Amino acid sequence: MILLLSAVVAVLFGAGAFLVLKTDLLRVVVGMVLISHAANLTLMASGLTRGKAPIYPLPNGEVSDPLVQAMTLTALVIGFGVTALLLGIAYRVYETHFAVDFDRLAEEEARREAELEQEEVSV
Amino acid sequence: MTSLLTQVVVRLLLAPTIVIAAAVLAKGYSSVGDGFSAGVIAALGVIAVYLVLGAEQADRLLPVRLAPVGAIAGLLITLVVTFSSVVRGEPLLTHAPPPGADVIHLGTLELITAVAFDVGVFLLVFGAVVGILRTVALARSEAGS
Amino acid sequence: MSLPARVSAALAALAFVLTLAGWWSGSPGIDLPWAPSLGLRLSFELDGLGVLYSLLATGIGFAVVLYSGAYVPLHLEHQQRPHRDEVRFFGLLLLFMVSMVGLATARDLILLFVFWDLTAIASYFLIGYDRQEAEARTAALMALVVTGVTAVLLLIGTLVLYAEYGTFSIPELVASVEPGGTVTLAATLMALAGLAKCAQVPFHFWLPRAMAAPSPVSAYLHAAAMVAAGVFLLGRIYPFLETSELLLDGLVVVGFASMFVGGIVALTRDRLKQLLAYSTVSQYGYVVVLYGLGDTVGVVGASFYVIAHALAKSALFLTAGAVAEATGERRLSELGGLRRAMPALALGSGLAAAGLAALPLTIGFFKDELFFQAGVERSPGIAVLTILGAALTFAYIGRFWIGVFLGPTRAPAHRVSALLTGPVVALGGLVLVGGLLPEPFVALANAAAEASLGAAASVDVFYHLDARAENLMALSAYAIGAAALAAPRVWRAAAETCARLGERLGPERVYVATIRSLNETSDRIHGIEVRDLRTRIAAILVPGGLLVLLGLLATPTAGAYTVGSLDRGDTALVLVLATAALAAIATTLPRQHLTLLLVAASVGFSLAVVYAFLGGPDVALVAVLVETTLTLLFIGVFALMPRASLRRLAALRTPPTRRWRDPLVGAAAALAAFLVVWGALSRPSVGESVAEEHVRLTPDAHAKDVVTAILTDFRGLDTLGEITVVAIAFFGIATLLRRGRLS
Amino acid sequence: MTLVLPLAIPWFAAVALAALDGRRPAVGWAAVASLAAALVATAALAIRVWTEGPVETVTGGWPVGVGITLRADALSVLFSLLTLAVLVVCLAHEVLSGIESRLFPALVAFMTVGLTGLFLTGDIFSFYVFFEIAMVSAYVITGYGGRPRQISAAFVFAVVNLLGSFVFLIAIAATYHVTGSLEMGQVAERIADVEPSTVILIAVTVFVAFGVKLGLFPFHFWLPVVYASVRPAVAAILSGALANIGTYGVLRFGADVFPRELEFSASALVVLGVITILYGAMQAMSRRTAPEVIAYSSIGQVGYVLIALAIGGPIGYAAAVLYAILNSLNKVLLFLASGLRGWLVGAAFFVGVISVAGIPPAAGFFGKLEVFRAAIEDASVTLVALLFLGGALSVVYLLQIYQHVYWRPGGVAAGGEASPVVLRALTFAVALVVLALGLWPEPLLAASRAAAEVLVGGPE
Repeated sequence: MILLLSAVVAVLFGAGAFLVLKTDLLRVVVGMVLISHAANLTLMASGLTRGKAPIYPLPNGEVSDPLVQAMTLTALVIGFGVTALLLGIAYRVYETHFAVDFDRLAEEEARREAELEQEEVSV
Repeated sequence: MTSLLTQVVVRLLLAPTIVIAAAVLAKGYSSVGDGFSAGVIAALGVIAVYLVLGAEQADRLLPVRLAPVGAIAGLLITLVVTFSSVVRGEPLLTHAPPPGADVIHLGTLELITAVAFDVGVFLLVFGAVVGILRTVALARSEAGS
Repeated sequence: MSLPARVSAALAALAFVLTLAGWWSGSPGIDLPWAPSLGLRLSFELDGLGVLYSLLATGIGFAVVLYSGAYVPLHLEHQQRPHRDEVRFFGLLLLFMVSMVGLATARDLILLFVFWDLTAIASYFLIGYDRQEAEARTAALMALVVTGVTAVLLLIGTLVLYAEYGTFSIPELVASVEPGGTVTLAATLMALAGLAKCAQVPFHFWLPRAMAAPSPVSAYLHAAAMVAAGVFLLGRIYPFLETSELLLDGLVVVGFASMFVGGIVALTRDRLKQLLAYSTVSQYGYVVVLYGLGDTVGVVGASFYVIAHALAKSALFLTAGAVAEATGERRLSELGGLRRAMPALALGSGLAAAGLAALPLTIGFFKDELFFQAGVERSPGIAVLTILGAALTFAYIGRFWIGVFLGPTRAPAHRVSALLTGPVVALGGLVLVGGLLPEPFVALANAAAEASLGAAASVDVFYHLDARAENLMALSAYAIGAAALAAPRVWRAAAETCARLGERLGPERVYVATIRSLNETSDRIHGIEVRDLRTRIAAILVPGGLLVLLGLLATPTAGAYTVGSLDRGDTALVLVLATAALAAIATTLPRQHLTLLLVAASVGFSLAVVYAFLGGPDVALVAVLVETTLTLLFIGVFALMPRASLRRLAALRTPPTRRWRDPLVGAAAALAAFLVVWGALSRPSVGESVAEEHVRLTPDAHAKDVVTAILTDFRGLDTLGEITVVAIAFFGIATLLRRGRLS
Repeated sequence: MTLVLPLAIPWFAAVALAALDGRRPAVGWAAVASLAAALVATAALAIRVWTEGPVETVTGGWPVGVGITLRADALSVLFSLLTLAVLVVCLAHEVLSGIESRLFPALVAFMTVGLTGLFLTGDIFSFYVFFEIAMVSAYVITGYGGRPRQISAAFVFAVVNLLGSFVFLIAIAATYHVTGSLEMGQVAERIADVEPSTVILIAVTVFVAFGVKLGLFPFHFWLPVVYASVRPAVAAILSGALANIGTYGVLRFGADVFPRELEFSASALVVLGVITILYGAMQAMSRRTAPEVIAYSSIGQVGYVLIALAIGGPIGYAAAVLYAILNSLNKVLLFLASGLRGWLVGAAFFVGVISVAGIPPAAGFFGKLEVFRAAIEDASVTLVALLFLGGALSVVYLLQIYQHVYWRPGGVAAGGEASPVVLRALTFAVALVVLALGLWPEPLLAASRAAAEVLVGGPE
């Protein structure tokens, strides 16, 4: 189970990383969602005990680690907030550049720098 | 666009959604769910109305303009609960009543400050989620005009 | 004179008088705690060395301020600059003066360093006073880079001593240093800083450039401030220097090298201030040689030399400035015969030149006498070198004065303010006084040497009318110098070649080439960064992964990983996990955004099921809700963008260069994540989880669901933080999309 | 009470400000006042910590580990004080130059909550939560000017830092798994018993997360675009306040939680630090605008902190703390000055220049002094030589840009209308503070020494 959970975390992280490398900003956002899934799953998997839900009256046998659940919940919500914000920024990028791809942004950046470097550094 | 049936169903569904949300909120302390889930469930109900009826109608039908107020009020309530214990000279986030003391029950609802805390969470999440989606919707109509 | 000039003059005069008074009354100095954590003290004392340099800084400073009172308004007028710029000039000059006095009297090495750099800053602004001129900017930068960077060596030397002896206090260090590697290292570093500041070879190149400064600044800089600070430092750290013979010999070598380089180049310069600047390089070469030769004579000689040089050199620079103001000419080849138009100036600067050339009846005679004496005491070879050096001085300074004041008149001079000639005459007069009544000056030099040597020094100077070695050496120096003056054709070509060679291969070339290549390299690597890195997230993933790998390689991993157990009850969980993994892989495939979104959502929903299986119904519920809301939000944003844009975006092809790179980087990131997560999960906890406490205490929190109890009570602060994040996200989206309107 | 106030004041203020229109000067000043109140509260806390030792409380009065521990020690109060002071100045600067967005003051207040919280928390997960509060506010603040370049900068900034955050989250999960606790003290105690091979991977992960935040080479590339394209006050906030997360993080986690791993990887850190210094300097060398030079310079400056941290011990830690603090002050001064025109602005900028270059009498000198002292005590000749080289390069590039902007006829600062006097006065006041701390460094030296004592586990 340990190996399997780690492998799934790795797949989530890898797929997310792959998407984050794309030039399409919307894909990048989806990639970030996957990476946040990887982190959340790691949190859940890092529980020290596994078992039934920890709700009183306590069931017989082991209960699952409530602390990692609480942390995962918090992380989920935070992940929700930042993803929403990231989407908002991505949309603003579209609004201001009429483009949502990194390559275009990189070109603009390079052009700007080239303009600046026309000037000699004289002191 | 959307059929009359969907419009009616959406309106009808809103009430039970809110009830479910309230139940999740109230029972959070003894079973699955908490203020956050309740807030999102309630927000989803509102969003459904939005999706079906469109922003303008929904604005007319529901008091969603108040979403930001709800969000701010929710955060404020939670903050007050968190820090009020400090004024009493206890560490922050010390809930009342203290461990071991009796809890006043109002039906199944327990009157403890933790519940107030959760109500704050609920209000904030509800307000913020509705607010976010509404901002996106309004940005669209503003961009269109 | 304008108000700032008057105020500055008054302050300089006051400071001069106070220094004298302090010296006579034997003022006890100041000693206050400054930064006890580092053992730093604000500790000042007017010892001999301090008195000497303070008197120079304030006395020469006074003359320079008076002169500037007339010079600066003219200068500003030429440059069509507003009169208020005068305030800055005098302010900086005063700062310069204060930092010199501070430097001279500081008893704590850090304090000394602070003033050391302050003199550099003051001179930076003064050299760059005419900042609209490229030459001044380059010169200022060069001066600060050379002296500022080498100053760090002084700091390092100081810290090396501190590491060994645990104090920054100069008297304490002097009392406790013992000859050895540490002290030699520290002293070498400090001496390098000093040599750079007093423009010794190979750091000398900044000084002639610094002539871009207005003339009074040059006068001050050379005679009493910045450059003098360099030799002051040698005097101050002499107790450390003398622990190593080798180091002292090094000083002798550097000193002679500077003496000859400076002297030869000075012979070839046409611009007055350039000639004088190289002369300064050469003159401080004498001082460095004297410190290197050491012993009482050497050290007293060094201090005496500084006085004599300060008086003469400041007068000569002020002369150059006055000549330029009167005639508009700055070149020797364009000048001549000014003795007729400016007799007072000719007299004053004649005395100063005579002093530098060490003619009898001037203070300069004694400076050379001590120099010769120290040389003779060392070895015949050194003695010969001293004669040659003195002869060079005689020649170039003679060339200067004769060229300006004798011969036919080339450039007509108009009248200049008495303030431009007065200080020159006064300083020239002092050169003469020193030649007739050397006692007070020698007393000052003795006192200064006492501070350096840590023992009483009582060198005396008289005119000896006999054939002792010093007198003969002086005579031969005059003779060689006069011969050189009389027959310039003999040496001109050789000297020019030397100077040109220096320009071609010298350290200035190295400096300029270094700066240029630094800037070019910078442009080049910046181009790479902008083109290939700026927006590339891979630039984080790859090094991050590499670091993880490095961490893995650095530690033994045997037995660090366990597979874990699987039992029959886990089948369903395994299936859902597999679904999540497959769905995650599938997200890399679709072109259409909507498809992508749905596949991504299915990852989220499968994970929600996973959470439920792992015993977390609360988490599962929230995961489902979050996933739903996010999906709706994504759809909302997609709806905001025109179809055409989305379609174009979907049609974007990964460039072939990246077709292999992206999956590889993704795989590397996955591998790194895998290693970290598997590594951690394989380890059982070393302690009992605090979660057991949570379970136990939940009834105390009046709750039944432990997770909710943690969220609202035990770790309620996290929840408060979490909803704050959600609120900020809302406010943020409102800020971005609707300029902050919330409703 | 003293411990809670610095957190409660900005939190309530942020919520209240969210309801108001921040473009109105009165609201802006109210925000400044509330942050100033938080600063006063933090100062009170700091005095108590310095005189009586660390202050600690657990939420809900639960046992340590069950509730969240809030702890103020000499390290955390120093960083809180600095950060709050920076935020007050930057917000005042922005209020004076006219806030463009309704929610800007609220967002700055939220960022304050996040920063104060993460300095004062003694719990690694709570650290993450506060860290996110600060970062999320920062993403919005970055894009707040609304110019295209700022928006794309905000996006890159957000993506890169989120990546860092998630990596950090994974590290927290791993830490909890191997120690069973989230409370820093317990974690530090227990982690000593965990196999080094596991902990090193966790430590590396944490380091990567903070490296991204710090803009350490090779995680730096997002930083120059962001710093150089946002408004000056925003750049000052990001580099002077937010970047403290990175330095505080590596100090707290490196020296406090993972001391064994820190020692183990010291030489790797020194190498990274040196590369960072040289790379930052080489990039800064020929940049033509002041913000770009400062941005690259701030990449390089972090290298010094890293090296001092790697050297460790009381001297190394004190140097790291001191350098981090001075660096943040310098960057605030330089960024604020870079956006202004007119008389005295050049002087203020120059003070920043010499402070970064470590030239007295600016305060930065003592940072350089301490770093050199640490390196010399470490008896590493190569390191001293490299630090010397880095310092020399910084002198060149800083003066080049100073002259390029302020001296050259036709330089950016030569023309144009002068900025409002109040803005210049505020910036000049910051410059005076930098000078004053250079002339009287004792408070800073003592505070950084006390902070270092916390890290070496000195008198608690």
